[in-house]
Amino acid sequence: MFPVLAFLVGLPVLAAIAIVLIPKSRSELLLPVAFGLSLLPLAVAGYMVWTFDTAGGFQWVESIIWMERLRIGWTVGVDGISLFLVALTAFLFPISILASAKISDRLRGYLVSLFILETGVLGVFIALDLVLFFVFFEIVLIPMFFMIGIWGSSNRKYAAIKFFVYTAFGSAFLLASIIALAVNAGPVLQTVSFQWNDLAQVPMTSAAQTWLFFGFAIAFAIKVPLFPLHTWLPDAHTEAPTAGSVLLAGVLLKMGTYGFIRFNLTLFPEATVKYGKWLALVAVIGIVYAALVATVQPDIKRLVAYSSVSHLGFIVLGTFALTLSSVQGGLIQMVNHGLSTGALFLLIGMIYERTHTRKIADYGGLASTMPIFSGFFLLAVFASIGLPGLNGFIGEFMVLIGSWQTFPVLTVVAASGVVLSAIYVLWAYERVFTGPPGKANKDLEDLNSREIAILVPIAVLIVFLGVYPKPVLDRMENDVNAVISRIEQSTNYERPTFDLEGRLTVDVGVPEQGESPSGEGSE
Amino acid sequence: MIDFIWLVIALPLFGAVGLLFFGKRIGEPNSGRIGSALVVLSFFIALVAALPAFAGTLEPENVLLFEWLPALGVNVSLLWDPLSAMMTLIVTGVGALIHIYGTGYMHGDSRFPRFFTYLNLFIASMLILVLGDSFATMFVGWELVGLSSYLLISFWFEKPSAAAAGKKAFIVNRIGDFGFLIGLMIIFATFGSLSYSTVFANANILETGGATVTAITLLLLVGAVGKSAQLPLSVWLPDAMEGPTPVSALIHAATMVTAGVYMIARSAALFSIAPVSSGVVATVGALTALFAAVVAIGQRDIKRVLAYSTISQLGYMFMAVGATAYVAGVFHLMTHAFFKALLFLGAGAVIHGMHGEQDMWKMGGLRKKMPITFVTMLVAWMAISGIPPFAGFWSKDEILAITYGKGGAWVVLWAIGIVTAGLTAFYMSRLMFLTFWGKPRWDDGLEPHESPRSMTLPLAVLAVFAAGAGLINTPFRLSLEHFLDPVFEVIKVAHPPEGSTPWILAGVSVLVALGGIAYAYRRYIKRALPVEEGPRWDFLEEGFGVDELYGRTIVLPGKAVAESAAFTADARGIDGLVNGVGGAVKKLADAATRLQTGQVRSYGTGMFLGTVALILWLLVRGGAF
Amino acid sequence: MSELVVTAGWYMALAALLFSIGAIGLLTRRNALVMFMSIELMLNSVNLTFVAVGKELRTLEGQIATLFVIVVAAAEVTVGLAIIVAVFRRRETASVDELSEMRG
Amino acid sequence: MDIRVIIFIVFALAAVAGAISMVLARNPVHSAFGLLLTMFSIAVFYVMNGAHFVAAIQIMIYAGAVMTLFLFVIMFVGVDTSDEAEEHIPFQRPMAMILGAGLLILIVASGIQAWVNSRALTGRGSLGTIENVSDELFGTWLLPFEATMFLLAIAAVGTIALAQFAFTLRSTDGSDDE
Repeated sequence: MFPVLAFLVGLPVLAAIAIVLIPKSRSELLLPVAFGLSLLPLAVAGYMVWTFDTAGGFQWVESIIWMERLRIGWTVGVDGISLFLVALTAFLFPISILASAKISDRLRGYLVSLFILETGVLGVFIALDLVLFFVFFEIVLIPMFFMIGIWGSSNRKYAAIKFFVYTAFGSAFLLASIIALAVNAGPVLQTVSFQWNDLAQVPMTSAAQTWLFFGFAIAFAIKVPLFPLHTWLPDAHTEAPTAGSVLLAGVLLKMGTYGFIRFNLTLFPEATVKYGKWLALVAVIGIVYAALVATVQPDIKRLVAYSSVSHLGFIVLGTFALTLSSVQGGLIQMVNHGLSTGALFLLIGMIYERTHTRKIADYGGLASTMPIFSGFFLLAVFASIGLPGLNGFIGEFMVLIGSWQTFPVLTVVAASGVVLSAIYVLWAYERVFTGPPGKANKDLEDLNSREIAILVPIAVLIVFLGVYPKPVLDRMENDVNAVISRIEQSTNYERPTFDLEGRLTVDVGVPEQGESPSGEGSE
Repeated sequence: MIDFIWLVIALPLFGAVGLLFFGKRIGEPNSGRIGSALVVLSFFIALVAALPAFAGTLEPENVLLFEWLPALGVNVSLLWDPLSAMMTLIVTGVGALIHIYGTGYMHGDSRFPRFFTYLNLFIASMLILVLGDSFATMFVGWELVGLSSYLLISFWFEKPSAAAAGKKAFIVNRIGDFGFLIGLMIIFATFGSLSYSTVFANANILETGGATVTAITLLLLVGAVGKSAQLPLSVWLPDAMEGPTPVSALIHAATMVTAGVYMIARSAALFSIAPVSSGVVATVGALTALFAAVVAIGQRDIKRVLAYSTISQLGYMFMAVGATAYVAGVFHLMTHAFFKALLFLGAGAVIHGMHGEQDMWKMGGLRKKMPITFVTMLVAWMAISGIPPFAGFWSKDEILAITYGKGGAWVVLWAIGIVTAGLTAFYMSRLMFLTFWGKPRWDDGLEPHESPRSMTLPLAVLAVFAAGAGLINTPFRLSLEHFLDPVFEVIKVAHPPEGSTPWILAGVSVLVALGGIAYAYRRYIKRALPVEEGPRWDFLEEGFGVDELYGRTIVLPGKAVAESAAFTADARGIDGLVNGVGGAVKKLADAATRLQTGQVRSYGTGMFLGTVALILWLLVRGGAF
Repeated sequence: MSELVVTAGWYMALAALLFSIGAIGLLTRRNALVMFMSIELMLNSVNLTFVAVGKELRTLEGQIATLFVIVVAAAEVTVGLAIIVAVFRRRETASVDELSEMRG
Repeated sequence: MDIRVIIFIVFALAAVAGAISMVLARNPVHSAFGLLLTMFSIAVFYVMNGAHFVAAIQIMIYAGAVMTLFLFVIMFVGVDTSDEAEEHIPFQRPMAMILGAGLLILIVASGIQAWVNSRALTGRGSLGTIENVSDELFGTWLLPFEATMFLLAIAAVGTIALAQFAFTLRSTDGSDDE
């Protein structure tokens, strides 16, 4: 079988090499070539989405053990949980490259960083070997560090170092936990193994689960980021170049939420059931707190950054609520947040190129001078606050409806985020776009065709996923079900049932929640 | 059989999308015409689909369009029953008229096509709201009409007040949606489904008056209160008048704001077994009706009078559905849609004719300048004041009669209703007298003129309905009730008391209304115009300072909390801690660099020190000492 | 009274003494050349133990090790002295105390 | 008394004397001669232990080549005794003394310890003739031997490079940071 995933991850590396090989005298070719090459992984990802078997399970699995004694190797695969994160990654990179047309300083290095970043992110989402996962997890740090540190704005060094140290701090916990996990499972497996498949079958004592659960959780919580570990994000976002912000919000943060589902939920079911509520609590605090903080931010990029923290809280809440709808909602919210927040950062980048300011107070009345821009902005803004018909609603709605049964109080508090998000977003929109245009903003040019071309694909997806999310949800459903079923099998946790279940006289029309439809759940 | 009903939504949606992209190219008159034509078309499709309902042979039918959220069992599917049919007809019918009116009213606006984009979007959203067959789709429509409302209120966004009003409307609505959303969570947790058919068919399993159903209905009420601008979330509607007048007529009078009533009527199966919630609904309605009617008296802006009047009338509807008189509530919803749309459009015509003047104290004597507007307004005035046989009389009296008929504490609500009826007659008369009678008080050089045909035609049509629509549900002939029978067949709907009581009650309310009109006549026509100025009137004009109260008690403290969170807790607290840790590490490192003297012999000393220590340790460990 | 015989222990004691003297020299002298000589002395003392113990254990490996040490020491001296010369050319001194740019 | 004891005592005294004089001598040339004396003594010990080849190498490489190199560099650098006048790193000398003494005691202690605890091994004992040593060196230890070739080559290249760079750097940077 053709190694699709190796090909997918290898393509950006090849692209980076190709970029290096372009002679200095032909540097005008850099961007077009990079853009063209970045479409290749997208094509592969598109093929994967198209041919993905909705029955679920890992597909396109490749497994080559490299160190037999430690069972470390190239083991990769994609299931319904990672499929759309892979697709989102492949989708956002061409867009980021297009959005970088104004970068002139060390463009070659910039593009190489982007491609290495893409390899790292794709690798994180497909790795089924914990060491491999960790390697990719760390690879991502380096290009991002340079993107913020070299191509960022005024306070970039501080932000880059903060970003790096924060995440490296989390990674230390991750590495220690991975090793402890493998060693701990050694006696049962009769060998040390870093294979996800092996480890997922090993029963663990609750003490071990607790320690490892929190070890993984700290690393992922920093990446997500969860309150109170979030302060690197606003700085990183504010200082990063546009593409950096887009990718940071779009895919890098998802590595944390993905990690929660892939590792915490699957490997430590007992601890998940026991301690999930604490993470949900932190997530909900984050939702409200970050929304409040966002309200009064004077810098538009910081505002969006805080809104990210708030939105990601929903994902984590849904993940630990452990119902089909909530986990699935969290998962699709990852994609949706990537699109809508990505679009917002792109838009902010475009206006920054024109005005060279990010201060909300410096804007005003842009809707009259830049109608197309404001139209796109409005779309992205409403997608991000979860307006039905746009993608943001799907995830938020599923998470909230699904989480109520597990965490009623937390969910109510989380739902107040719906109000708060409307407040900060619309207030910012009001200050930036409405009113009479100020002197400085009178002669701004509206978006040119390149910029529109960047935004249209995102806008189309935003609307499409909002109206017809079924293709996406179908591909996720069985694997999400499998994750929850695993937890049910290995702990005394049971999916909440409905108050009136069994007494209803009219069919409810919901797929049976107790069992996974395809029987995928168990081995 | 009625699969084609999706066209009703699709046509205006198509219009919205098409006009969004090509509106500018299509240009001024045509984009309006296309927008209007699509809504007219969708009205006629709805009419065809509703024919069986008129014949009484309509079986409620679900039309599945596509699956939406399988995990929640939510589909995009439509429910076509008499209630949704009636709402669809009102929305598309009144909507079509207002579209046509808009082509005249918005003439010359630089963003003329965009206006129709938004209007079409609104119609589509409102139809999703009323046609959806589950709470989820209703919620979708619910939010989407909020979006259209936001876009249309702040249509003239260069005006800071308009932009602020749009934002306020959306946010206040979202507060209501918050309650609605939690209601949905409980519904799903209880029934495992959000679709009407499952929920309502199983509602009887729930304990009557039990905690679950009470919680669900109260939370739904929060949503309804937000959307229908009832107390305490009424503050957004008067500000919403910043939008163009057709918008006020369509969204903030005839259709969107009645969504709350529709929702409660739709959820009748739940509300009818939650007596506490129903009581709350009725009380909220009655208090809002009275409050808004009082405030309306103090308004100088013609549109704000109507805005408060709308709030007040919505209060009546809440009273009705709270009294489990769902048919009466929906009936009043319908008549109100006609006469209030008419009033707004008339007011719009006046404003249009007065070149944007909205202050009634600067009008007067307009009846000769705008005869058509005047006559149609006259009809609406009679209708809202409850003078038989105009539409408002029948619907309002049915509500009052039912409320009275329930006895007990409900009589208090009835009394409030009667007082409100008198106040309504008074402030509407005040509006009419100040605008159309008396001497002209226009600004110099103003030449009021009658509006173009495109504006007067909808006025005339609406006037016909405002006059006659009440006849569909009179004590003599309960057509509407029979029409809606299939919807409420399993629910105990309250009816007016039997015998002569209703006639006496009707007499009382007519008398009160006439009294209101008479007092207004004396105050504003017979004598010299009174001076309505001073702090008390200002207080009244500001709606008893509710806005300011919220500003002081919620907005400002909220902002202070947010600021302390952002600039103290986050920047200094959490980030301070983070940077503190970083700083401490750096200090430690600085201290450690002191050891790095650069003197190679010092390093040597350290090395040998280590060697000695190591050997010592090994020896001790080896048991040498 | 037993006959006095030179055993490996004697050599080791001597080597220890030489090693310590070398260490003291390394720490007290600041002339880079003398420090180098001290290092050579220490290396030699270790070589002595290799050879002596190798004889005691009846193996040639001690001698082989000594040969390697000599080779490495020769290489080290070459490079080290070249560095001293290079430094001296710039700084006109062979005192290591003057060379403290790497202090923190 | 065994002649070997006498030889040992004589040359041990010579070695220690050479070492101490190397450390104490102000003049680096004297130090070098002290070291030379020690190396000769050690070569004698090699012979006493049957390591004839190593002894020869010791004389040729150390006493010959290395010490010559040292003297050559001393001549180049110049005999500078002034900077040895006072110690300015605090406690450096006492520390050095204590450490030297401590090292001596501990090494001896551990030597005794090892001697007492280990049992004697019987190896392939043979004389360190050139033949024997080369058998071993080119047999068992061929690979490390080859590796030293790289080491020496690198050292040679490094030395040449240092000599080169020292000239180029001198012309560009004359600053004195001290």
